[in-house]
Amino acid sequence: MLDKIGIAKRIAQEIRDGYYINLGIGIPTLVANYIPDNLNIVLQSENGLLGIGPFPKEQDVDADLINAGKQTISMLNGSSLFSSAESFAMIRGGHVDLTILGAMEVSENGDIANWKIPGKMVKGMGGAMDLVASADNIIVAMQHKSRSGASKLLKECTLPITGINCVNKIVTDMAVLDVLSEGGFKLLERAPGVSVQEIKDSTEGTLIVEGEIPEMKID
Amino acid sequence: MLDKIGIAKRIAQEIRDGYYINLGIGIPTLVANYIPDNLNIVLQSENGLLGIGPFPKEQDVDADLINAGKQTISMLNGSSLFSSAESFAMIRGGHVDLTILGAMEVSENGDIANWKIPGKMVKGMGGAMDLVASADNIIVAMQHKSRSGASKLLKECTLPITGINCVNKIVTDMAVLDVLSEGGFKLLERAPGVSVQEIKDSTEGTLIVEGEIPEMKID
Amino acid sequence: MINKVVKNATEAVQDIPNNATLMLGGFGLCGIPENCISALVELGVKGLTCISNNAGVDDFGIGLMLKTRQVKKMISSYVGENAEFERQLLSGELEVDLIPQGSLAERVRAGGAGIPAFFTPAGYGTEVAEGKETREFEGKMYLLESWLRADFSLVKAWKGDTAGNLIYKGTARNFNPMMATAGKITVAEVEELVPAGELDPNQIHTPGIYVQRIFQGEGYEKRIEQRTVTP
Amino acid sequence: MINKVVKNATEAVQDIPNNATLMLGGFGLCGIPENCISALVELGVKGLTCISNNAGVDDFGIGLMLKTRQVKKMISSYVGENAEFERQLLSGELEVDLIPQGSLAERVRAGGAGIPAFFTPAGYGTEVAEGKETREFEGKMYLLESWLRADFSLVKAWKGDTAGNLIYKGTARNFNPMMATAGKITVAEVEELVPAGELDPNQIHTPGIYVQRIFQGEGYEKRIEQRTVTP
Repeated sequence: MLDKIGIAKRIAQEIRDGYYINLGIGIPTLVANYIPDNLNIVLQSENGLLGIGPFPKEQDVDADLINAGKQTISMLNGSSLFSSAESFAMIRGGHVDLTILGAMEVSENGDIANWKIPGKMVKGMGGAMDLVASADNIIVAMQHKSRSGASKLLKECTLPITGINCVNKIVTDMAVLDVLSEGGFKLLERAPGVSVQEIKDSTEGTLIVEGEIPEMKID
Repeated sequence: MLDKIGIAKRIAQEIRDGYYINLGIGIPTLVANYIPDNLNIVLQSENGLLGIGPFPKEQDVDADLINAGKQTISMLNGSSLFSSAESFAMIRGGHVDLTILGAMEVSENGDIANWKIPGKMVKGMGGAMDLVASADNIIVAMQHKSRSGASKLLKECTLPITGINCVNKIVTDMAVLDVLSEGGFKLLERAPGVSVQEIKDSTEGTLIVEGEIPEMKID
Repeated sequence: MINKVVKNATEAVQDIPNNATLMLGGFGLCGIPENCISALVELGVKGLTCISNNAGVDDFGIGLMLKTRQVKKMISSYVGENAEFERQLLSGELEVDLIPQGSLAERVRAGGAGIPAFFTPAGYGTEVAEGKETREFEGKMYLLESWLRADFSLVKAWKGDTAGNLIYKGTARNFNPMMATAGKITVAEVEELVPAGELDPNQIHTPGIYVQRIFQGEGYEKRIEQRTVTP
Repeated sequence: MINKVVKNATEAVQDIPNNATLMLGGFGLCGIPENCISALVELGVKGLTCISNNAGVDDFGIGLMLKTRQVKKMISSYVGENAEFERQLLSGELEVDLIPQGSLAERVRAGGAGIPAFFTPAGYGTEVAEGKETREFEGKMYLLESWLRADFSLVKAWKGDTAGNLIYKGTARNFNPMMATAGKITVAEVEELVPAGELDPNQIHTPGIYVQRIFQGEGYEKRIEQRTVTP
């Protein structure tokens, strides 16, 4: 089983040179720490920045420079600032190469639910609906099962959905899976020490297992 | 009868303090020369400038600074530059207070034709269709009659139209007229030396004459 | 150039009536019109509809106007940082209309740009699409969203000039430029107000045509929600 | 940051195939991609569809590509400065699609921004509206216009950096920023190319994400169509 850092490290392996990437809040944000140094990538913040840098030194903190999680940040050489309309034009127009976000549920046809739990206070979808409806390449970082042990990889989402037919790949604490365009979760890799049977038992949606399933390689 | 400068001078009287104004090519451009100095107005150029200044001195000519007529220009203090999309967002969004343009024909319901003559080479509408469809306050500068003596203020336009129900006021070499929302040209003023009868004879569309029609006052 | 300078926030917002629709710039507490919000609280207008990406926190930003029960309705994308908001929403005192952030930004831009409606993929297949026209373009589904406009837009910029031109700083730009275009009256508060001619025309973010009133604000707190640093 | 620098125009446009759809920035001869146009003439690709506000003059700008019969179709708002254009149009060698200038600008922006269609009032009641869906919003009539996108966009900026960020100068900005967003491959030629980090992030007109290739152009003529001066 992977911890959050393990999930982030595994997702980092999906990143290719030259990518522009939008990272959601939570595990996705951690991915930034594990991107190989030899790759030139640019992180997009939907509140209006390309080129997110590390958290600033205490003396450099600027209230006018935050990320979409409202954290103070820095900028890298080559950064650019723009309005929210321009930012979502960029997202909607398909200019961001990879979107990594968290989810409460994903269905076997790629629907995602990550914004609302009935009965709980609604906080709003923020930019999530725009991101999932627009991106061509979406990786979801999530736990395979809820705390009560229920699968979060489902035939159909039970929670209000954020977008349909949009998730391409899922990295959980147990496995890496592709979401096939014809439907179904195709098992690609197992987390260290996790068996295919355990993954089967933890996946409510259709799981497709073909041949030997290798164990993930995480440094 | 007014000459072109007379028409421009009369239109200048329609300008109010604080107006943002788009001036078309031809007589409208001349209007800028006769705006009273005590009025603060800003001229918009649809190729991306607010705050058109006079033609530059020879040594200040900059190929990167032109107006929509492709003439070299200067900028005034407080000018701003922007893209064509922003420029027409400004126009379409109704932020320009007054649009002054030329016309080949105007109909009594406010349709305007000024972009195309069948049988002649089509040059394109440029920004004219956006301007006439968007502006709330459109003044047309034109000759009352064609060279052959035919009225250009018509019941219906004969040329392909640029926009419908959009002209508010017309200043010609013979008269100032409002275009009524219910239809018809309401005569407001006569050019010096021109009689109401001459205007009637030169107007094919419905001319509405109520009471005494004063003569224009032009300096 | 037209001089648009007013004395302060009080003068700038004094004619905002009860039940007005306002747009307020900012993302979280970054780039919010602090002075105008204070003046609105002082003015005490009620029944406001506020279009703003967020709703402030309990004791700052739009949260201050929620505390005084001046807000009837919020139109936002994310309102999760505010306990008083939650209380009023659950008690039915407050209406809320949640809109995907990109659709919110684009609807406001459309309002300023004279575009009454446009198609976007955001929210297709979700409850956001309920009751909305949908259409396929090149094999993908979209829904029709309409423009948003306001009686007054309250924006915050870094620098401004007497002609109303604005320059924002950092990510404090966010929703301010679009909102500046979509208000019948747009009020801009700036950290530094300079005479027309001192800002480079090539570097203006919001052309003065969109701004009807401008003043130099004072006492900016610029609160930080998540102070994160590298040791 | 990603380094997007190519050597020159020849390298930048070498893979543009016959029958490609291109966008070319500029208004008149102001802000046109001079180096890329020369390289296209040299390359000799044919059957091009060119989306550009104007079509150049007889011996400059897109006029050079018309002379060599490389253009199959022009999509423009105004093409009146070009005798060779007129000749080819009348002889049926050239197709032309005339679009109101604001609709052209907005359709290109929509292409870059993932908006397949939007309503605009421009052209309602005219031949431009023929065959297009119309609709009333708040008592005014609008027509539905669709996005425009291109295989390659060729834009010209004043300054650029190795990450593809662009800054334009004066009214040479015009159509360049939107076109930069609407090309599958966007090539930017700049008068001055600097290392990433030298341009102020707050003053970038076109963020680098939109630009795939960039080079420092040479020998800019910057022809003036109407040299008007105050004596």
